[in-house]
Order: sequence, then structure tokens, then C-alpha cells
Amino acid sequence: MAKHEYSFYPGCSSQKGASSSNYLTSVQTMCEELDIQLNEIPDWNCCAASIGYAGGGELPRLTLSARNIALSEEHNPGQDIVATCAACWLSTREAAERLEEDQSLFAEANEALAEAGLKLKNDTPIKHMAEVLIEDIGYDAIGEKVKKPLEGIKIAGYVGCQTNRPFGIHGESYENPKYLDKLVDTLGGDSLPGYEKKVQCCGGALAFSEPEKSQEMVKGIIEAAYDHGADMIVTPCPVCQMNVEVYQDQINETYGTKFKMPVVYYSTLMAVAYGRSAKDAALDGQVIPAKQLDELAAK
Amino acid sequence: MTEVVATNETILVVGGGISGMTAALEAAETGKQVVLVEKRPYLGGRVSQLYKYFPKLCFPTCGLEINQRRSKMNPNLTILTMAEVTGIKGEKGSYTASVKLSPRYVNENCTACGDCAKAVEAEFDDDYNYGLSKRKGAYLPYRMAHPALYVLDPRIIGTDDAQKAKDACKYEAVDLDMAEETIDFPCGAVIWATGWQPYDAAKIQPYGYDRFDNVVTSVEFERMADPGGPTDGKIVRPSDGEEAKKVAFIQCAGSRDRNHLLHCSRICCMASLKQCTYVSDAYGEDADISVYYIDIRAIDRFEDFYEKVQAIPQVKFIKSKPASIVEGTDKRPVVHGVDTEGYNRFADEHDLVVLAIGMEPSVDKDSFPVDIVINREGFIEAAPENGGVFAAGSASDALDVNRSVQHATGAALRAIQVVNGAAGVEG
Amino acid sequence: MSDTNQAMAEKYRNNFLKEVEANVEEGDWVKMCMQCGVCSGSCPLGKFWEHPPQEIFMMIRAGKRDEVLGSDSMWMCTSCYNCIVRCPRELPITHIMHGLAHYAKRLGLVPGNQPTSKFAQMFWDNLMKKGRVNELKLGMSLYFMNGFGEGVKTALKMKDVGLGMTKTKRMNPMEILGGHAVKDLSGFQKAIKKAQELEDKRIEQHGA
Amino acid sequence: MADEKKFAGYICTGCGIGERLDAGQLETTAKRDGKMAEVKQHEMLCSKEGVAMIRDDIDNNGANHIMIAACSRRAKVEAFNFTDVAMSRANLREGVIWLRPEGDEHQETTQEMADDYIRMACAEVKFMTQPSPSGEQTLNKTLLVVGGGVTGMTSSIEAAKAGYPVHLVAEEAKLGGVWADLYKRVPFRAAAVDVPNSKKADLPQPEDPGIDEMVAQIEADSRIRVHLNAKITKTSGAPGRFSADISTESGSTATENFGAIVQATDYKPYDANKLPEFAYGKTPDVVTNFELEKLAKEANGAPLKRPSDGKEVKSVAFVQCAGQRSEKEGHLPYCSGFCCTESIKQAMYFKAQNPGCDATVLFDDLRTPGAAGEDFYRSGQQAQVTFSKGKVSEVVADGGDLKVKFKDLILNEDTEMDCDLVVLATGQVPHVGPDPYAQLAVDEAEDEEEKAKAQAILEVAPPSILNLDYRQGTDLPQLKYGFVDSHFICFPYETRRTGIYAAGPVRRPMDMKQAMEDAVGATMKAIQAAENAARGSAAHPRVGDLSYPSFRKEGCTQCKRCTVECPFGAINEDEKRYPLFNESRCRRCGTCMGACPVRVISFENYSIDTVNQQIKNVEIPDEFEEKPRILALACENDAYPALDMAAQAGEELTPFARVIPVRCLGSVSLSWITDALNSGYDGIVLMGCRRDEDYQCHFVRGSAIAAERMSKVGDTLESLNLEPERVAVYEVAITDIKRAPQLINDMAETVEKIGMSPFKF
Repeated sequence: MAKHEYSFYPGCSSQKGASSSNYLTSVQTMCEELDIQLNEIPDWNCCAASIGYAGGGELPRLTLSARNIALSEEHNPGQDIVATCAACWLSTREAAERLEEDQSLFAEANEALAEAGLKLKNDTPIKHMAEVLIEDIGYDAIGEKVKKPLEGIKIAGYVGCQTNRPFGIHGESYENPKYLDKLVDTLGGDSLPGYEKKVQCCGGALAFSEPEKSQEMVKGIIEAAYDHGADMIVTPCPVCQMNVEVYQDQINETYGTKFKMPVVYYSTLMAVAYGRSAKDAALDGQVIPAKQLDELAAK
Repeated sequence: MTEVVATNETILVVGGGISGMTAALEAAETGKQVVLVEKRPYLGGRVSQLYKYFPKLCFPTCGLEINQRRSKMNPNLTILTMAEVTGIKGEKGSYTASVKLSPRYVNENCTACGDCAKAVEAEFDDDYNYGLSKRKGAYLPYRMAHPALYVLDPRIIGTDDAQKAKDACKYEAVDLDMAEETIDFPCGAVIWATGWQPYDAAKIQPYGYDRFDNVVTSVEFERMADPGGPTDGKIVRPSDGEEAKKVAFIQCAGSRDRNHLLHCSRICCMASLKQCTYVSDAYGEDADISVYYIDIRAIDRFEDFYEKVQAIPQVKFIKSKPASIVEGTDKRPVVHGVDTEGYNRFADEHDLVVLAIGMEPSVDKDSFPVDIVINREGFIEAAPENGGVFAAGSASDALDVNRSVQHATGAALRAIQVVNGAAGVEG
Repeated sequence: MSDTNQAMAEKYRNNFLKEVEANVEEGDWVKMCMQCGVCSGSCPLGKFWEHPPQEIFMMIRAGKRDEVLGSDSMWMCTSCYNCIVRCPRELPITHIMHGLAHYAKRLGLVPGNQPTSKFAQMFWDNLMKKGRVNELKLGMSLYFMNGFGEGVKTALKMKDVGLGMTKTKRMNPMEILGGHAVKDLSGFQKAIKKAQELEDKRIEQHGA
Repeated sequence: MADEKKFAGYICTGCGIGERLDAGQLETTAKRDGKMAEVKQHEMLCSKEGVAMIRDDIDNNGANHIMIAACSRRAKVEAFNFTDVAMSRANLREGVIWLRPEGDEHQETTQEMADDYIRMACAEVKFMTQPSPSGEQTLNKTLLVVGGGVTGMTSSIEAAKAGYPVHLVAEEAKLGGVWADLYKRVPFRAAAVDVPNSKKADLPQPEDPGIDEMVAQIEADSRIRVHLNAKITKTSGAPGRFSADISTESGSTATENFGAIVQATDYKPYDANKLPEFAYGKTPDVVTNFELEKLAKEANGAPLKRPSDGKEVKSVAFVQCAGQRSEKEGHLPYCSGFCCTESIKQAMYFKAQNPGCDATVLFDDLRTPGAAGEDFYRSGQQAQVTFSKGKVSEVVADGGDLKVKFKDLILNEDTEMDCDLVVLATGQVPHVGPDPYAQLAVDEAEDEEEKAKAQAILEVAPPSILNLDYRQGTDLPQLKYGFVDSHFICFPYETRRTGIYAAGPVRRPMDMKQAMEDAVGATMKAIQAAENAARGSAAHPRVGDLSYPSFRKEGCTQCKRCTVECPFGAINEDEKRYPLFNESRCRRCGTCMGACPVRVISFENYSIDTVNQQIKNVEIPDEFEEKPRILALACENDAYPALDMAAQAGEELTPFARVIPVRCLGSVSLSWITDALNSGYDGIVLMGCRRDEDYQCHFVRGSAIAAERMSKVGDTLESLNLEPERVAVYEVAITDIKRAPQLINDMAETVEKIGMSPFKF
């Protein structure tokens, strides 16, 4: 299999000691297995996610992403940019498209970047890791590597918002994307295609400022997973992962529920299925441990 | 080999629906030679699949009977069914058309006695009923089918069923050796009346047509209401056959929408108003009908009908494009959205949701046989560049039956102008 | 009323739609709304909106300047993009909501204590400092945004979450001292500053 | 055609007829009772061989009256297509064996049924003669087009293009009519194929109305003769031989002959003085959409100024549905269809001339159907026209400014807006002559109140446009709200005055594009009418039918029923009050035949006798055999096919029924009923089409007239002192596959209850 090489944009939350550092760990393991090389964009900056809008105007926010793309084009020329964080991917790709369609904005962005001695060409494809897996690697290749099928593990595929809309994965629908289910099946697990909350928003943007609002939505997401008999939830988005996993105790407090639903990354599932250690799979990063995976990894 | 007698004074009509039939008959009844080419095994097109017409609530088969008698009587009209135009060469006044004829495996001897259908076992989805019911592998598409000849489904050819059908026929009408053929013939003018198809409802993901049993399209619902249809005219839930009394009609399902069809399909509002009467006729005071709309387009005298339906106490109108449908308890579709008149959120549970599905022109934009002006939505624009090719009916725009016929009658004159020119009658 | 607000109100007397087109990100889409309401119905936080998007668009056309810019509705947006993908008229509603929020902020019309507006501002300030977001500092400043007492309460309430995160090495107390940063910080900050200047200039001319 | 009638009968034994019935006996019946000189059987009569056999008898053995006993007359029409002889068909398949269960216990009655149908078909053909063209008309290709607007101009241009000369008569001094003042027209096309969908997309804009080009085209066309300032003062004749007096203001009158006529008199603008609530008439700054076009044309691209003080318009409001879609006195109940796009177009005038100008459209439902329509809506939004869903209650003029008070239906509040100019989107009123039946309504009024109402209508009736010298009035009959539209969805150009076709907004409110398309269709029908008249062939729906009514003058009592009841006003009266038939105006429905109390009207192939003899030739078993006979007269277009399809569907019909298809229930003569009762039928069922305001009858009034007549059948029954239940009249639709046979079976039950008719001999 040909080696795949990408210009990698990890994003703030994947940094060491940050909320989705476990995501990064498992992604690195997954990439080793699939022979994917990730070349981090040197000196990348935050994308402002989709919450920077109060302080930052349109152009300043676009310039944030423009800087990352410019850096990538300078240091990792010819490589597609890959992000693992939904928000990073979305902001960067959205910025690229806005600057593409509005040439005056493009000129202004470059004028701003010049201050940092950078220049944006803006001809680099920007992908989410899920796209890489499905479009560049493919289910078959992903399946070939499986050493420990996730037999008997019922997993609800929770896609969330920003990996799904407005771009989403090619050929998938906004209302009922199936790729996480296909992935789970490919890894030998039991997918739950009927899981109806797979694209329900978790309120990530309000998680800090108005937790009661976001937690109400998270409750629905977890409830539905239990209704479908899920052992755990899998997601491609760090905001979703954290939001759905870490507030379960508070939700239990508020609503008198007894939630203890593990929420893992697809990369964690893959690392385990590929027979790697719990550490490589970043299972130690689970606030709510995914027991079946721990056991499987231990075997 | 099928023989077609034609000259450059002949008018070729493509499509045997209400528009094509009309154009062909009006020209033929004016003394012109006409060849009518229809893809289906029978004439009438989508009109033959309608239960009632708006706003009169009369029966399409009634007018169809007249048109079919007209075509049976008319010596100037040649009808080719199971036929598709594959090419048109030449120019205004002297075209050569290539027509592909698919085998019916049944010849003119057929008396429509039905013995072959009795003999055949294989069953297939009945496309006349949009797949809501099954039909035999040897079949008469529907009772009034014209020509009244049975058809053998190509899928039974080479199976025992094919032989059974042949053996059952006393009149040597079943001909298993029939093969596809392509014939060429001249014509002076072409009337393009290929009509429309329902927009693929599965593409309207928020409404879950592909996920929920009790979300159907307006064309399917029309078959349901027809006593001759798959449910014997009963309005029921596909999921369990239970009576559907609480019914929602969602307008602009695929129309006026950049994700689907940009145009307004014109007929959907009126069709839904008509279908409201099906439900209230069936269930009277027990009916509970909601129409979700953006604008009710009951244009010109249709306004009367809108008022008539508004007067039915069981029908309510909600100005809203629903956001989504989710499946509630007992497979009941729940329609979510906001009533924009004064901002009221709703989550209404129904027995059945009917999507007033958009009209997609059946015009092949990308490989149209001749150079012709087609607009962004795939409809043929009237234009001098089109030479001797004229659109009729909903190949030209989203039109209701009445306007299609009106338009098709005009198309006949346009064609006659060309062939009269060719014949030197002009002046 | 802030000066800019005054100035803008003057400039676009009785034509709020024009003001929005000139000053709000993607504002010139507003006129294309056909009031179908699909956005309002699609918003996961819909029930929290005093004025849902489609109504806001109508209010803009009806010149209800103060009601719109003073509303906290657009701060409800979680950027889930449901409205954008469903809008039959292709309006980038999410961005328009962000744009309106930002514009309201510029004019100082955001209702006091609108938590998300505060958080969003902090987020921005936070990332402007080092070029990367420092989750811990962000969290802390957030907890204390309503004063010390409030902050302690929230912090305690969040204690367990924090603990869990720390245990799993997904939060690092050391971050409070420094933490991740962009190396070329000055270049970074200059670029963004320049961008802001350019944007102000453009709006100035555009509006004029 | 041979004078001497030579009869031949053919019996098909295919499709199970041979198995189910005794063909030998059928043959004997045809010979013995049916008096067929020659009778042949064939195991598949519709096959090439079978048809060849018949053809051979016609060509070589002089058979000119043939009886075919096989399937329904609706089946195998192309095979049994012997246009050069008189032909009747006995329906043994759908009519007998498919409607009857198998089994010995049924055999006798089923066979009797079949034998009777043989007798009936033989009797029918005996009294038929082969119709032939009358030659009453020759081909006159010239068309008369009345109306100088876009509709009339289009009709003229398109007719000429097809090689048909035209006289175009306009009452105005110049061509263009109500459209003459258009500054621009709503674009005809949708966005081009390569246009992306975005806020900056290149969408269709208001375009040049193209009136001048049309006028030029007409002036340049030698085949079109234009009469300006002219009116039609008299129209007489029939398709192929119309004669019209064209009189000009100057007083000169020219009489011209025409093959057919197109009435394209368009519409008249609604009188906005009926809208005081919108301050119309109170200030010149409230104008109608029609008046605005004039202003725009005068401004010719410069910013529009308001009429009162010439101030440049900075804000304008469009009030949609002004005086329309409303039940209020003096308002139009319908939607005029064109106003939404018209207002968008006009709002764009203001935007184009002064982007700073606010243009707001206040609508309830915005109606911009189709591809071009929806694109133009977007185009208007793109131009920053503001659309508000609002209901306007009042327009107030205070000083210079106008206040529009309305309920904003979205924001759900009563509000108001100030503007410099208000445009009322008012509707189209059809420009028609008087309703030809207005006088009749007065004459036939049931009570004084009704009479007064009718009288009032008659008094305000507009002057005639066509001045037809027809027995049934001077102009085209009206459908609703004064529009002369066809009532048939499938047949928009159906007309009740054969050879005269309405086009454009006289038919139905419509915009310019539709009016032009409609004109082409109407012209097609007019050309067709002229051509068919020349062939002596009927017009729709019996195109190709060469038969036409003849009548025995000596028998006529001048009762005028035929002239009054003809649904198409085809029959005039001569000075002696005898009916004057106009072949090419006749639609061959036979309503006159049914109307005639003295039975002097008949067609060659459809007459009092052809049906009466069928009735008489049915064998009536005597009372004690307990075999009643039920006569069913069924409309050949709906009820009869319904019975055929019932047979296909395996429904069952009483073996005592004898069904006779009729062209229209309107052609049913009371004499048939009386004779049937006298000759011992036990029950009679008449099946016609729906006849209320949403009538289905394809001869418009036939079914209704029949119902009227039959309401009087009670007297006949009484005089014979028979129970009234013995005759029933029903509305039957082609879809009544279960109901149609049931109705006949019900009659059988009724007869069982009330007993057999005493009139059996």
C-alpha cells in the first residue's frame, strides 16, 4: 500500500494536556497502522472555531485560517491539509472557500498575512481525517488490518454537526450519514443504524456559557444510545466527545438519570481493533472507561 | 420489421401522455400525417395514473376515453408504443428520426382475453401503481390501456413463464422471438412532449421518505385514493394498513428549493387541495388534515377551489416549510417546524404524511438529440434556435393538465406551420 | 447609545436592511429569504430563540433595528449548520447570525450578561494572547466572569469535571503558567491587527 | 353506395364466446330473426383472416350493411374499421360472457342475452345508412380574429404563418389593445442553463414588451388584413361559411366570409373606483398597476415622479390582490394570476431607476409559478424589492404622504408604512359580450325575485361583440364570472359555438406569455374547424363523423324544442319558425333528436329507429316465465365503458338487462321509453354523465336536458298506471365500475319487489 502523506492541523484541543490529547494519541496509532504520515503544520494557530465571532470580525477570523493554510503551503507544499477536529476542519475549509469566491477578501487576507511575511495561494484541499479514511484509504484497506474484531460490542455512531454539515463526507446525507456505522461494521463491531440522534447537535458552543442548554441536548443523545442498547458511543469530533462524555455526572444530578456511557473516538476503536495496547489507543484518556475495549486490548 | 410510412410532411410527436396525445390528435384531425412515439406500452402517461382532476374533481379516464376513441378512429395517426427516439438528424422541414422499439413479445393478434396472465406465475412491482402493488409477468398495464394489448415483462423472457404465456395464448399473439429494433423515418417537424417525473423523494432527507413507511408522495397517494388502485381506494397507513385519518400535506417537497428543484412545480398546491377532499370524503368529521405551505398557488379561477377546501372544517393551513419529520410512537410521523405566521413551534403527529412532490421535466438536458434551448431547470424554452422542434406541455414548464393541453394544441400549429411550409401550402 | 451606533443609525435612517447589507457578514443575503421558516424549525435550540432566524430577517426588512440588534436570539446559535443546509434559498444563516451578533457587539447593543457573548469574547481574547487557545485559562476566566463569588461556585460545580480531565491528562494545571503558544507571536498579532484595520476600512467605505 | 341494402352478419367464437355460447343458435337467430342474408362464424374474427373475410364480402359480394357479433364496440376498433359500409356490433364478450358467471344454471339466460344482442344489432344495422359528406361547405381558409391586443395579434401572425389568411378586427385606433401601454413585460424565460444559483446570479430582468415588433410583423404580412376602429355588427353562417359584417366608425361596412373565428378581446382593467378603502380617487398618488405602466412608459427610464406634485418617488408600496380574491360587493372573487409577477416587475422599475427607492410588495400568497415565475421572484428579491406577507386594510392620504395600514402576518402585528406612491395590483375583467342566456334566464325565471335578478343582469349586460344571428343569442356562452372558458380540463378549447374559439384573458385571467400561447392553441382549433367543415366532418368530440341531422319538414310542428335545446345553438329558425339546421355547427350529439316530440329528426347512422328497433327486437318472455327485461340506455363515453370495465373486472350483471349505448343521454327520445314500457319491459335505467355546475357531459347540456325530460316521464307511467320506480335516471362516471352494473341489478330487484310489467304480449 502506498504511503499517504498529509499536512496535519491538530488544533488546540489536541495539544498535550488539552481536552482531546487522547484523540491525537489514538490517531497517531491508527496512522502508524495504516501507513499514514502526518506532517504537522509548523507554528499553526487557533482557527477561532465557530465561537470567535463576537470578538473577531469576518476578515480577522478568515486570516487566522489563512495563516495556517499559508504555512502549510510553504512548509508542506503539495500536501492536502488534514484536521482531526471538526471545528478546525470546518473553519479552515470554510475560510478557503470564502476567500476563493470573494477575491477582494482574498487580497485583503494576503495583505494582512504580509505583515507576518506569509503569502496565501489557497489551492490546497482541506480534509477531515474521516474523509481520508473513507475516500483515500477505503473500508476494505481499513478492514484488512483488523486483528481483534470488536465482536459483540454495540456502538452508536454519533456524527454530530460540524463533521456533517455543511460539507460532510462525500455521498453521505446530512440527516442520516452512515459512515460511522460502516466503519464499526468494518471493525467487526455491531453498528446501530437506527440510532436517530446521530446528527443531533450537542450544543458544544454553549457548553461553557450556558451548560444547562447544552446538557439538555446531550441527555437526549445519550438516552437514545441507551434505547438502542448501545455499549458505547463513537464520534469523530473532539467537541462532541468531550461534551457528551464529561458532563454525564452533572446530567445525572440534574435529571436523576444514571448515565455512564463511554464515548470514544473512531481512532480509539481502530487502534484497539488493530490489536494495539490500551495506551496506544488512549483508552486511559476515557473519563468514563470503555470496559469492553479495555478488556479487548488486554487480551 | 416495423414499417412506418412517413414523409417530410409528417409530424413526429414524442411522448404519448396527455400533451403528446393532444398535439398528435389536433394535428391529425386537421389532416396531417402524425407518428406518435411513446416509451410506455400504453398511451395516457401520468394522467392515466390520476384518480381525479382538480378543480372539477372529475375523472381523467373520462377524457382519456374520448382521446383514445379519437386516436382509434383517426387514419392519419400512427402510434408506436414501447418506443424511444434515439436520434434526430437534419433540419427544420426535413428531419430523419431514429426510434428504438423495445419488444412487447405480444403482437396485434392479442385480444386482451387475459389467458397469458392467468398462466404466468412471476410477479413484479406494478409501476403503474408506483410499486405499491404487484402485477403478473404478463400483464395489461391497466384496464383502459390503449393499445389494448398485453405485455410480457422482459424479466420473464427465457424462463418457463414465457413459455407458459405462449402456450396459454389461443391466438398466436405471444411472440417470444420479438427483438429490439431501431427504425429511421423522415419527418418535417417534431413535437417534444416527454412530460415529467416525480422528483426523487428520498433526496429530501429531512422528510425521511426513505426511512419512514408512513411518509408517501402525492403521486403514490393518488393511486391510493383510486378505487382501482393498490388499496382499493382506501386511505391507509402503508406500515400496517390502518385507516389514515390524520393526514399532513407538505408543499414544495422538492420544489422552490436550491437543494432540489429551483422552480415552483405549480400543480402541487392544487393537487394537495384536491387530495384533502379525498381524506375528508373518506372520513368526514373524523378527518384531521394539515396543509403546510409557503404560498398557496391557487392561481386564477382555481381560487374558487381553494376557498371550497378552506371551508372544510377538518382542513387547516399552516404557513410553514416543515424542518423535519421524525418517526414517533407506532410509526406515526411527527412533523417538526415553525408556523411563521406569528412564530409558533409545532411537533404534530400524523397517521400519514403526503409529500407534494415536485415536477421534474423528463427532458434529457445533457444528450438531447438536437441543439435546443433548455433552461436551468431542464425545461425547453420556445426559441427560434430550436428549428422545427417544439416543446409541448410540461416539457416546456411545470404545467397542470389544462395548461398542458392548451400548450400542446398550440404546439400542433407550430408543427403544422413547418410542414405546410415544407408542403408549399403556405401563402 | 454608543457613538458608532448613533452614527450608523443616522446613516441608514429607516433602512435597516441596507445597514445590515453594508455592515453584517453575509448580510446581503437577507433580502433573499422567502419566509418559509425551515431555519426556525431546524434550530436545535429553537425554543430558546425569542426571534428565530426567519423572523429576524423579516424584522430587518421591517426596520426593527433595536429589537434585532438588542436581541439575544442570535447568541443562541451553536453553529450546527442545520439551517444552512436546509435553507431553500441558500442563505448562510449561521454566518448571518454570527455577523449580526458581531455587529451588535461592535455597536455595544448586546444585552448585559449575555453569557455566550462574554464567552465568545473571552475565547477571542484568549487566542489573541498566544495564538492558541488555553482551555484552562479560558475555563477559569469564564467561571469568574460574573465576579469572584459566582466564580468560586461555578468552579466548585465544575470541580469534578476538571478532576476527571486532569486524571486523564486532558487538562494540565501547569497550563495556568504559560502553556502552548505560537512561536511567531508578533507576526501573528500584526497580521490579525492588520486584518481588523482592513475590515474597519472596508465597512467604512462600503457603508458610505 | 349501392341503393339496395345487402346484409351480412359475422359471429366471432373467440375469447371464449364459442365455449360459453351456442354459436350455431346465434347464427340461426341472426338469420331467422335478424334477417341477415348471410351469416359467417370465425374463431378469431379480428385476425387478419377474419377481417379479410369480411373485407372480401364487402368488395366482392356487395355486403354494405354488416353486423359484427364479437367484443365491445370499444375493442378492436382498428381491426373492424370498415368505413365504407354501415356497421353494427353485438357485444357478446364484455356485454355477455364476461358479465355472466359460468355454469349450467346460468346457461339458458346467458344464451338468451346473447341472442337478444344479435337481434338488436341486426335491427340496428337494418335502419342505418352509410353517412356521406353533404358538401354543404367548401374550404374557406380565411379566419376572422376579433381583438387587436397581443392575443389577437399573435393569433393573426400564427395563422398567417400556417398559410391561413386573416382579417384582424380591432375596435381601437391602433393595435396593441390593453397591452399597448406596457413599458416592459415580465420575462418569458427562466434562467439560462449555465446560471448558478446564488444571490449574485444573472436572473431574468423585465424585458421589452415587443408590441411594436408584432405590429410591424402584421403590417408587413400581406395575408393579414387589419380593420381598425372597427366592430363586428353581424355574424351569421357556420364553420366554413361564416359571414361577418365589419363596420368602421366612419360608417363603412364590409362583409367578409370566413372559415372560422377567434375571439381575442382580452380583458378590461378593473375599475379601482370600487376601492375607496385604498384611497383610490382621493389622491392621484394611488394608482392601479395598469396606470403605473403608463407612468413608467412616460418616464421612459427616468426616475418615476408621483402624479400629485412631481416629487421623485422614494418609497412605493404595492398592494396585492386589490379588489380581488374577495367576496366583497364589487370585488373580484378570483385571482387574476398575472398581478404578482406584474408587481415584481413594476417594483423593479423603481429599483432600476433609483436603487435608493424603497419598494415593498404586500402580499398574502405570492403566486409566481413555474420556472420563469420563481426565477423572477428571486430576481425581484435580488433587486432588493422587499416582500412582506401582509394584509392591507387601508390607505390613508395625509397631506403629501400616504400611510398604508396593514397587518404584518409574519410579525403578527398591525402596523403601517409611509410612502410616496401606492400601486394597487388590480385584476382583469373579461371583455365579453352579453351572456346569450341572460334573456333566457329572464324568460324562465321561476319567481319574481329571480326574474328581477335576471333582468338586472340583462340590463347591465355589455354590448355584443360578435352579434351572432343565432337562435340562442349574440355571443359566446359564459362559464363563470363572465369568462367564456371551456369547462373541460382535458379540452380547454371546447366551445359551445362551433368554429368560434375564445383565446387569452376572455377565457381566464392570464399574463401576456400565457395569452400568446393560448392564442396559438385557439388558432389551431379555428384552422381545424375550417378544415373539418370543408370535409363535412363533425368537430370535437366526434371528429370524422359525417352524419348530420335531417328532418321531415312536413312532420314538424314548429315546437322549437330542438332550436332551444341544442347545447351548441346550432339550429336557427326560418321565417316560418321551422328549424334551420347548420351542419357544420352541429356536434352530432342528437339532443335535437331526443327533443323532438314528433320524431322527425334523425341521423343516417343514429336515429329514432336504430334504437327503437333494438328495443322492439328484444324478445319479451311472458309474465309467467319470471324473466323480466330491463332496458339500460348508457352514455357511450362514460357509462358504457364503465360496464365494459366492470366486465373486465369480473363484476356480475343480471341476465335480464339489455344495454344500448347512446351518443348522449340528451339524444334519448321519450318515445323510446314509452315504446319500451308498452312492449313489456319491466324496468328502464338511464345512465348519463354528471350534470351539475361541474358537469361532465361532453355535449355540455345533454345529460341535464335528458334529466329534465325524464322528470316528466312520471306522467307517462301514470297514464299506463305503472309504478314510478320502473324508470330510473342516474349520473354515472366512467370510474363507476362496481356501481354501474349494481344500478341495473338494483332495478332487477325493484322489479322483483313490485312485480312484472302487465304489458307483455
